[in-house]
This record gives sequence, structure tokens and C-alpha cells, in this order.
Amino acid sequence: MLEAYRTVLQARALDDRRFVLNRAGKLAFIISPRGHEVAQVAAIAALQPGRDRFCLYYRNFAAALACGFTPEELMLAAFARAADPSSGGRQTPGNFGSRRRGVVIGSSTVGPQIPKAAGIGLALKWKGEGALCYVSFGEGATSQGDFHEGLNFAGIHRCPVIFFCENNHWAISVPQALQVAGPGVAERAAGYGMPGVRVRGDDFFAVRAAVAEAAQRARSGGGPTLIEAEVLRLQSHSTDDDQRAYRDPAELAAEALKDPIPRMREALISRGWLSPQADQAIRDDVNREVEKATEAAEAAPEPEPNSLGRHVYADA
Amino acid sequence: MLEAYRTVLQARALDDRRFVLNRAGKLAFIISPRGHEVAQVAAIAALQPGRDRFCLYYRNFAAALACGFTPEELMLAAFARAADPSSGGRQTPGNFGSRRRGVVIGSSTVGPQIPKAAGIGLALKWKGEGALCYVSFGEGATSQGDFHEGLNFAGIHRCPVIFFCENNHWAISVPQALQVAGPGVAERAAGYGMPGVRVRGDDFFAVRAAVAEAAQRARSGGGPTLIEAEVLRLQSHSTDDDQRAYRDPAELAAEALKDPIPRMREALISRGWLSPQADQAIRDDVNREVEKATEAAEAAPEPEPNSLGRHVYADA
Amino acid sequence: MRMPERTLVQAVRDALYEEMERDEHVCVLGQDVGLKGGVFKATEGLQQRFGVDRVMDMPLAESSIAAVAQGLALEGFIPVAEMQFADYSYPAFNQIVNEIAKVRYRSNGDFSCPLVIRAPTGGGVRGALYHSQSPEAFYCHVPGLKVVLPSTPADAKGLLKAAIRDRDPVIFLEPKKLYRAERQDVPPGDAALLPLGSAAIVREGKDLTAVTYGYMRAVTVQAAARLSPDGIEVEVIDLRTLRPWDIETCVRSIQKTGRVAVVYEANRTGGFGAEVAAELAERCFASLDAPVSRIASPDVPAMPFSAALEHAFMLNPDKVAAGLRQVARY
Amino acid sequence: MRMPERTLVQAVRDALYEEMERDEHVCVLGQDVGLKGGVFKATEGLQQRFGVDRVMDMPLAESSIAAVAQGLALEGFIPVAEMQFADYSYPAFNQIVNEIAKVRYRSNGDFSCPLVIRAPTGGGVRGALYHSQSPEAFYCHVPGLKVVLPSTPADAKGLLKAAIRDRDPVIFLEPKKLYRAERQDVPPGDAALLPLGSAAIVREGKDLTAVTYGYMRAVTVQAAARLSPDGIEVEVIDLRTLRPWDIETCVRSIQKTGRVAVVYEANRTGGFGAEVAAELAERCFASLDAPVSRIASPDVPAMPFSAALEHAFMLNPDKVAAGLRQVARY
Ligand SMILES: Cc1ncc(C[n+]2csc(CCOP(=O)(O)OP(=O)(O)O)c2C)c(N)n1
Ligand SMILES: Cc1ncc(C[n+]2csc(CCOP(=O)(O)OP(=O)(O)O)c2C)c(N)n1
Ligand SMILES: [Mg+2]
Ligand SMILES: [Mg+2]
Repeated sequence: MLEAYRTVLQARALDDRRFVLNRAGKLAFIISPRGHEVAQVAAIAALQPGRDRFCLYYRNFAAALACGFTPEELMLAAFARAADPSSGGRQTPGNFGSRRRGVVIGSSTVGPQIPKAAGIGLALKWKGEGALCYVSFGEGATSQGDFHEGLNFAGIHRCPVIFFCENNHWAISVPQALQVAGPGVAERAAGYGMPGVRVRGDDFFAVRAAVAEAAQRARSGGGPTLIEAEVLRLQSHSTDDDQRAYRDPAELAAEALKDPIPRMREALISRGWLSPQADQAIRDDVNREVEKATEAAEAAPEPEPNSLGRHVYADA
Repeated sequence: MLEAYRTVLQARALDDRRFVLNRAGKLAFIISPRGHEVAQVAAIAALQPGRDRFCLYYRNFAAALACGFTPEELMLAAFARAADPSSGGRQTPGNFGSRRRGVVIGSSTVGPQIPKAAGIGLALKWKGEGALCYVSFGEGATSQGDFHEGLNFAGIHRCPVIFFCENNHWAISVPQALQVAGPGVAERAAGYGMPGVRVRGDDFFAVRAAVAEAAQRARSGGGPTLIEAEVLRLQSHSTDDDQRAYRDPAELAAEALKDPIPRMREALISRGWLSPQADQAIRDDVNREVEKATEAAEAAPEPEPNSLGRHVYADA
Repeated sequence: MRMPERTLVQAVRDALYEEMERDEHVCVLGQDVGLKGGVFKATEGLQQRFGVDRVMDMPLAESSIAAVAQGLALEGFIPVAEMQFADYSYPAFNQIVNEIAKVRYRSNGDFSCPLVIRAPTGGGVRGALYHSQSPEAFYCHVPGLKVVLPSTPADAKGLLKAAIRDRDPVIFLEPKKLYRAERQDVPPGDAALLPLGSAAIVREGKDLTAVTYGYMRAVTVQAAARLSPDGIEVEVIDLRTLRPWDIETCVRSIQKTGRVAVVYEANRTGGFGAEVAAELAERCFASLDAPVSRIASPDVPAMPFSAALEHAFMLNPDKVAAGLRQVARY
Repeated sequence: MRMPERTLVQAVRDALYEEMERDEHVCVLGQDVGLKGGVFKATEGLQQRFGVDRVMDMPLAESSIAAVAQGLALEGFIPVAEMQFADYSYPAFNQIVNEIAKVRYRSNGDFSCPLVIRAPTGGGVRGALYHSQSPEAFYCHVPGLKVVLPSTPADAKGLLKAAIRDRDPVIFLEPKKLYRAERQDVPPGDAALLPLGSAAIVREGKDLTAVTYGYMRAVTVQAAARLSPDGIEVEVIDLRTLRPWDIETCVRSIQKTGRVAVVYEANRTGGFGAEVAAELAERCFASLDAPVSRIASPDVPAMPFSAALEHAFMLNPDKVAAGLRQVARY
């Protein structure tokens, strides 16, 4: 539990650091998980990294940490260093991949991971070892045909897949009302004969419980589940975007007060699982870690220019 | 009403004739509407050809007649003659198009007409003249991403569109159980915030009423409707297919007894709208018409080979 | 031992059957591939033999067919996905081009995606605008993909088996016009195996090289025969694999003949023949006695349904012979 | 009158603005085109001026963006759809290639589908594998489509206005690297109009012709300047429209220079430069003193995020100059 909290803090501290580095011109491009961290870490906490498969999307910085990526590894990706384990600096940071951790390499394209996860789910069902495939995406991605095709296929074959939508109500500047017809994402599940669950994304325990239930269903042959976690996007879409250009200032100000991290801390403290002192100790520790990770990553070598042509095909 | 019945009989007689011509090697390829005719004609009977737009699919032979195509025109398409009004013999028969009739030219590709119809619906909404767009497709087409994208868009913008699924439970050899996850097609509607209606496709009055209600909704700004008409495919998918290879003979035999045309006749007779004599007179008349249409179409000239390059672009 | 006489589509089926017998990870998925055995019968009997998992009827959604295949490949299975017609592979274009082709590269070699996507291609069977297209150029432009387009039963079998064993994703296009066009002795089992990337000289000649592939191979061979009485001997090369393609075999031939035409069924502009022509014109500049000529289909969407228009669209031995003659006489 | 200094992206916006003022049927649709004004600001202020119908934020679904545009076009509107990046046009590939491109042909001229699909293309902005691709070859192979790829503010404005007025569907690719690279005097209003299909000779030279387009125009012009001191004068031709392309202007230039290189940013194999090279090698055979050479990007999926790898991928004046020199010295 404190482990999860620590991961949430790590994500926030690393992200803050990346922003500073971006402003300083040292990092080209960042997508912040700010506001999504608790939901992401709670979801992964209900699963089994190492056993399960994870098709993450670009905003899953905190989920990646929860899956086992280290701060230094994520900083290596941010700096596009050769040792970035996801892609050796080939992709923008946020496309997480690690074969040994079961994190399936993604692309920057919105949506294609959804039916791909259905296929992975089919393979896992055939293998019959009780593993499942977790796939995450924003509510914008639900508009893609691939969302529908993935849910339809997984529904037909009862694949062990958890479809996890992080609904922050915005796809860059497009609000949910212009994105998702009907009542919401969770309601789409019924049409595919699978359970659809809506959950508050700032409630660690609620998210973890929803995912745990879906995992139980998947592992026992009960098929897929669609979960919609309602979260807030407490940053602009990316460092290339400024949401003040298209969002209501009052709404932004109100949302800024709803950061899920203080809420998680209070929940832990009120349950007696965390003391203010322990909290501070974790924070200090995390900050040191971030410093170390940043220094190491910045000092790490860039990819060799002559590696450009490698891995286009197996024999090169 | 008798007009609609006559159209149904026309479709059947023409289709039977096409099959004979196909067996005789005179027609290359036919897709039969057998089993769908009543549902198709009932749907169009609730609409306003000339005012509304129709995105038909390849099995909509009876719907095309109801939209105003003449038997001779459809035979011209079957023979791929220059005077085929849909495409001048360029497409397989079944891709209906006629600008003046509001029948929007389709392709043989399954699915793309669905979001296209949403776009047409948006245009009609902008024009504000109360016209609507009717789009039809099989249950197989509902698996395409385009189905989802079309319903989502039409749902968001409340476009005046009627999505009409002719569910014959088979997509060539793939049964509904391997095609449509969940309870059925109509149930998908709720997820997009639109009404979903399931109706017996062999019940002329029920289909017409469902489409009329949807039309009323569309014309009055109430947005789109998804209708699922349950029908039977009383023929193989096309003249290139033999469904005995993959379907249960007992089921085929049972379905053969459920032809919707006798059912429609009996409904008309029992209401006193049709006498056996009148029925025979219509049939004789339709048969004569089919003969004439066939002769005229067979005698009509083929496209000029040197017209091959025309209409690739506006200036050629 | 008498080798069995097989059509091209039977050879495809044999390759699938043998590879599925050899390796239980090989599986087949697509529309109507199950009990129906595919609309061209390329998967006939496979579901009866290997069951409904390994031979899976897919929903009518090409993007998910490619995506599910990819998911299976990422888990160590070797999927052979069928697109019912090459014209219907476009809904899967994003999955193929952005996802499948780039898995290995974008993961810096950590992941790979070995799979095969089969699709009937080309025209001449009254298939009209949407069952006749020749889209190979699209896939040949994509680093990360391999593209195969065989033209004989033996090549189809040998190359499909090799494609299934390849470590990279392969687009495998089958000229539907040839599915039942001829029967040929096809080696049994692994004796059929052919490496990807090697062309075949299918007719020797000293005066002119014709580089071609797919259905155009047969048409070009017939066209070549018409030039023979006039003392023009055409060397016909069947590329068989388009990406990577066998440049060396072509170059060697042109060094001998000094003339080359590229014959392809796709629309002329931007077709794969443009790549072949451009490359050979550059490599063989010093040997060429005539311009590298392209003999291709007109820039019309695809062949119409009307027999008259289909005939007007398609290359045939007469048209190809006329084109070859021009190059020979230049 | 002083002509305003505009960047390329401003010129695009001006074209949209003016055409929307001119004809109320012109409308804009795409992801984030509304209040945000597009991720590159190409539609900035348009929604404020023309309202939420005529400037519509679309769901994150490219296939439906193309399909809705098509539906609007079929009803007499003139949609200008934006794909946020050309790399993300592939989910719409079926709608573009099978539907939009073939509407006129398959209806035998009864229907038409005049619309524009705009998309930022190419690399050099640290966009990595999925914001850097150059997919023009895909669209150039499709009869029924026109393809435009301008490289200056004035050309962008003039050609976009022409594309909007064209009676056929146009794929309009904008090199994102050039969006803010330079400012230029751009004629106001209809004075900017430029016909589709005509190339521009942007540098005169007698020794060698370089045919190029898009971002490579500027790179080639710089490369040409490096050859000048050695007495090699390169004539640089910017195609501007790729389908149809201006063969005659290229041929005339080569008749003068006797040498030609085609410079393009896309992957070499199967790129549009292959078409250009093949065609020019055939047409200009008798005038050529050297093989038609292609200077293109390597066959690697696209440029990686790493600045070092991006640099290794991309053509630059040095690499192009080296390639041109080889042709000159052949
Ligand atoms: C196919 C595709 N189209 C467009 C984009 C550009 N794009 C990147 S992220 C994004 C918005 C995604 O919104 P959502 O799915 O809600 O996720 P969020 O970023 O809000 O977490 C867009 C339009 C893309 N990457 N891929
Ligand atoms: C995109 C695409 N994929 C595959 C096909 C081949 N195909 C033609 S009809 C058909 C089955 C359609 O079934 P359904 O939508 O249920 O309509 P039905 O024929 O049963 O009326 C298939 C697979 C196609 N035409 N287009
Ligand atoms: Mg979102
Ligand atoms: Mg059906």
C-alpha cells in the first residue's frame, strides 16, 4: 500500500522534474500524467506485473513505474538515450515497452492497442495460465473504430482483457460532449455483453477494487470488463499544448484543487497507515531518487547514429 | 399498400429471372435479396424517395425498386450495360446509385456507408429541410469500426439518420455468434444515446411503423435511430457461394418454409385489401414486365471500351 | 515419386496445412476461413483438421483481424491472417503500416511480430472495382514489411512456407486469376521451400529483359513467344518477392540484353514497377540501349465489371507484345 | 500595396479564411480545429469567425472524419478536413482510397466528391516515428485523387485555394518543418491562386536538374549553392503538385542539363521519387548523360525521437550536395 503511494509520489516528482527540464530546453516533449497517477497505480496494484500483459498508452507514466520501470529508465526515455529500455530513444517518451516485464511496446497512435490487446487476450486464453491483458486509453480513443472492434472481438471470445479507460473528459481540446455520444464510456460495455464499471479515479481503493474484480473475472474465464475511471487532466495535454487557450479558467481553477494525491495521503493517514513523518521521509527519498535518475540519464550516451538502420528487419 | 406488395413481387420475380440467366451463363454475379424483400420495401415505404437520401447496400435489390429504380434499369445493371443508371456497368449489380433519386452511390466494401450517412445527415440537418438519410447494412457490417464511428458521430450531433440493419444472422458463412458480441445489434444503440429497435423483418406493418417512427424523430430534430430487422437469408450469400457447405440442412429446410412473401400476401388478403384474383393479376403483370425488362436489357449496348478512362477526374 | 499436380490455390492450402502440422503455433484467421474454407477454398478442410481455435472465423472487421493477428504474434503464435480481397485490406492499413511493420523497430529489437497476411489480388475474374485491385505498391513502400507475390503453384507453396517461417511480417498476395489457371507438379513438404527475395528467370532470351510478377508473368511469357518468330528473344524474370526484390538477377540480365521493360498489372503511376524501373535505369545506365519502359494498367481506379471494360483495362499478350516490340525496336 | 509577410501556416490559414468568406459551403472539420485552432494553429480564429458548424471539432476517429467530409461533399458542401498528422491518415485509408477517390468513377460521373484533406507531413521537428512520416506515395498511386505538397507560404496559399475550388478530392500535405521556417510576401485574395499541376523552377542552372518538393526544396537549394563555387549550376524544380505532376517542365530542363536527381524526404523504396525517376529516365533517355539518381531517406520506418538519430535519418544540404555532385561528375 505504501509502495503504491510511493509510486504515485515518484511519478509526480519525476514529472515535475521533467517539466523543469523541458522549460530549460533539455527535454523536447513531455506528456504529463498529472491527475491520473492515483488511478493508474491503483489499477496496476490489482494486477500481476511479470505475469500479466500491459498495453499502456502515452499518459501512463505512473502505470509504467507501477509495472516496474525505474525512475532512471523513464528519465533515459525522456532524454532519448541509447539505454532507454522501451525504444533506445527511438520513440517519444510515453511509449512504454519491456518484453520481460510484459509491457507491450506501443506507438503514439491513438487506439490500435485496443484490438491488439484483444488478440493478446486470445493468446493468453489459449495458453490457459490465468494471465490477463490490461489495456488503457483515454476517452478520446473510444471514438476510434478500433475500440469497437477490440471490444467486440474480446466479447465474442470472452478474452481475459481489462479495458481501462482513463476519462479525463478532454482529448487535447475536444470535450467529452463532442467525443462520446450517449451517457458515457462504461455504458458501451452492455452492448458487447460485458460488464461496464464507472469508478472515481481519485479513489485508490475503489479503482483497485474494480480492477481486482475484473481481474478475477478474466482469470476465471468470465471474459472481459470495461472500466471507466473518471480523472482530471491537471496539466495541458502535453508540453506542446496550453489548455488555457480553450478551457474555462474557473473550471481549471476548480480542478486544480482536486489533485488526487493529497486525497490519497489523507486516506492513508486517516486509516493510520501513514504518518506525516513517514510521508516526509518518503518524499525526501523520492526526491533524492529523482535527482540521481536525472543525473544518470543526462550523462548517459545518445544512440549511435549508425544504429539508425538496425531492427528494421530481423537480420539487420 | 398494394404498390408495396407489387414491388416485393417484382423484386422476387426479377431475382428469380436473374438466377436463371446466371445459370445460363448470361449474368456473371448476383446477390439475391430473397428473404429480405418485405423488410426492405416496408422500410422505404415509410420514407420519401425524392426527398430523403438512401445509402443502400448490395443486398438492397428490393429497396432499390422501392426507391424508384425500374426493372429494366436493374436488369441493365445485371447485364453490365452502358445504360445502367448506377454505374454504366462499372460496378457489380447491387451498388445502386442515382443522384436524382437521392440514392447515394455505394461500393462493394462492407461498412463505409455508415459514417458517410452520418455526414450526409449532418448536411441535411444544416439544410434544415426535414430530409433524412437512411442507411442499410447487414449485421456483419456492424463489426466494422466504421459502424461505431458512424453511430457515435450521428449520436453526438443528433443527425437525422436511420441506421437500418438487416440481420439475417449470417455474413457469408460466419454466424451471428462469431460476429456480434452481446445480446444483439439493437442493444448497441443505448451506448450512443439513441433508441434501438428490434423488429420482425417479415412483418411489413411492424417494419414500416418502426421506420416511420424513426423518420418522425429524425425530421423533428430528435436525432438518429438504430433499427434491427430480423430477416432470413433464403439464398446463399451470392451466386459464388453455396450455403449448404456450412449450414445445417435442417435449419435451411425450416427457414425455406418461412418465406415472408406468402406471409405478406396472407396479411393483405385477411385484411381484405387483396383478393386471390387481384394477386394473380399483379403476378401476371409483374412477370410480363420482367420479360420485357430482360429483353430490353439484354439487347442494350455494352459500354464503349474507349469510355474506360472517363470520369476518373472531372475533366475527363 | 510422382509429385502431385496442384493448382495455385491448392498449393496455398498445402503450405498452410503442412506448416500447421509442423508447428502447433501456426494458426489461421479470417472471414469465412472455417467451415466454408475461404471464398476461394484456400483454407478448405483446415478447420475440420485443426479445430476452431487454430482456424478462426473472424468478424467482418479487417482492422481487428490484423490487430488480433499481431496480438497472437506478440505472444509467440504464428498467425496467418486472410484478408478476403486485397481491396479490403485498407481498413487494416493503420494496423499494418503503423503497428505491425514498426513493432521491431520502435522497440529497438525487444519485440518482433512475425506473421503473414494473405490476400487474393489482381483482376481478370469479373470482380469489378472492389475485387480486382493490385495494391502491392502500398505495402512495398513500408520498411519493416516483406511483400511476396507468387505466380505458380510451386512458388506459392514454397514462398508461403518461407513466409510463415520468416521472422518478420509478410504481406502475401495471391493472384486470384491464377488460383485455378494451371496445375503444376509441386514438391511435397519442405522440398518446396523457396527463400524470399529471389527472382526466377522463367524464359531465357538475349535481346530484351522483361521484369514482371504475378499474373503478368504468364501474360509476358505468352507475349514473348509472339516476338520469337521475328527473331526477338525476350528474357522474362518473375520477381516473386517484391520487398526485398532481387535486383542482382535483373541487373545481370540487362547487362546481357541491354533493354528492359517492367510489366505490371497495377495502375501505372506510382506502382511498384516504378521502383523497379527507377532502380534498374540507375543501375544499368551504361548497359542500356533503350529507355527502361513500363507496361502497366491505365490510371483508372480498377477494372470495371463490364466484360468489355475489363478487357479494355487489362493487359493481355497482345498489348504486352506491342510494348515489348517497341523496346526491342528502339 | 505592401503584401503581408506570412509564414506557411499563416498562409494556409489565410487560404481557409478567404475561401470560407467567399463561399459559405466551405467548412473545416478535424480534431482540435476549433477553439484551439489546430495543433499547428492552421485554423486559428476560424471557429470564432465562422461558428461551430462550419469549423467543427471532430471525434478522435480519422475514418469518420473522412467519411463525414465525404457525406458533406456529396450534399454540395466543400469540406476541408484536417488529419492532425499525415501519419494518422491511415485509419481513414479505406474511406480515402476505396470511397472518396472512386465516387466519380464508380457512379459513371453521376456523383462527385470535391473535398480537401489537409495533413502536416514530414519530419525534422523531433516528432519521432509517428509525427514525421512522408506518406505521399500512398496517395499518389490512387487514380481519382489529386495530391499537393507545397513548400512556400505563397504556394501553400495559392494551391490550397485552388484545391478547395477543384472539382475532385485533393490530398493537401503541408511540410510541418516549414510551417514557421520563413516568412514571405503572399498575394492577397485571389491574386494568390495557383493552378494545380504546375511545377516551379526555383533556381536556374545548366549542368544538372534536381527535381524535388516539400521541405527538400529548401535543402536542395542550399545544396545547389554549395556546388556553384565548383562551377556546377543546378537547376532546382519544385513539383508543388505530385498528382498530376508537371512532367513537361522537368523534361525541358533535362533536355538542357542532361542530368537529373530526384530529391525526396520519404523512404527511398517505392517513394514518389521512384515514379518521377522512372518517368524521366524513360522520357529523357536520349538526353541523359548520367543515370537518373534518387536522393532519399533511408528505408527505416521514420525518423526516431533521438536528435542524433533524427539527424542521421534526415537529408540535409551536405548529404544532398554530395548526391548532386555524384550525378554531376558521372
Ligand atoms: C490516430 C491518432 N489520431 C490523432 C492523434 C493525435 N492525438 C494524440 S493524443 C490525442 C488526444 C487523446 O485523447 P484521449 O484519448 O482522451 O487521451 P488523453 O490524452 O486525454 O489521456 C490526439 C488527438 C494520434 N496520436 N493518433
Ligand atoms: C471491407 C470488406 N470486407 C469483406 C468483404 C467481403 N464480403 C462481402 S459481403 C460479406 C458479408 C456481409 O455480411 P452482412 O453484413 O451480414 O450482410 P449480408 O450479406 O448478410 O446481407 C463479406 C465478408 C467486403 N465486401 N468488404
Ligand atoms: Mg482524455
Ligand atoms: Mg448478414
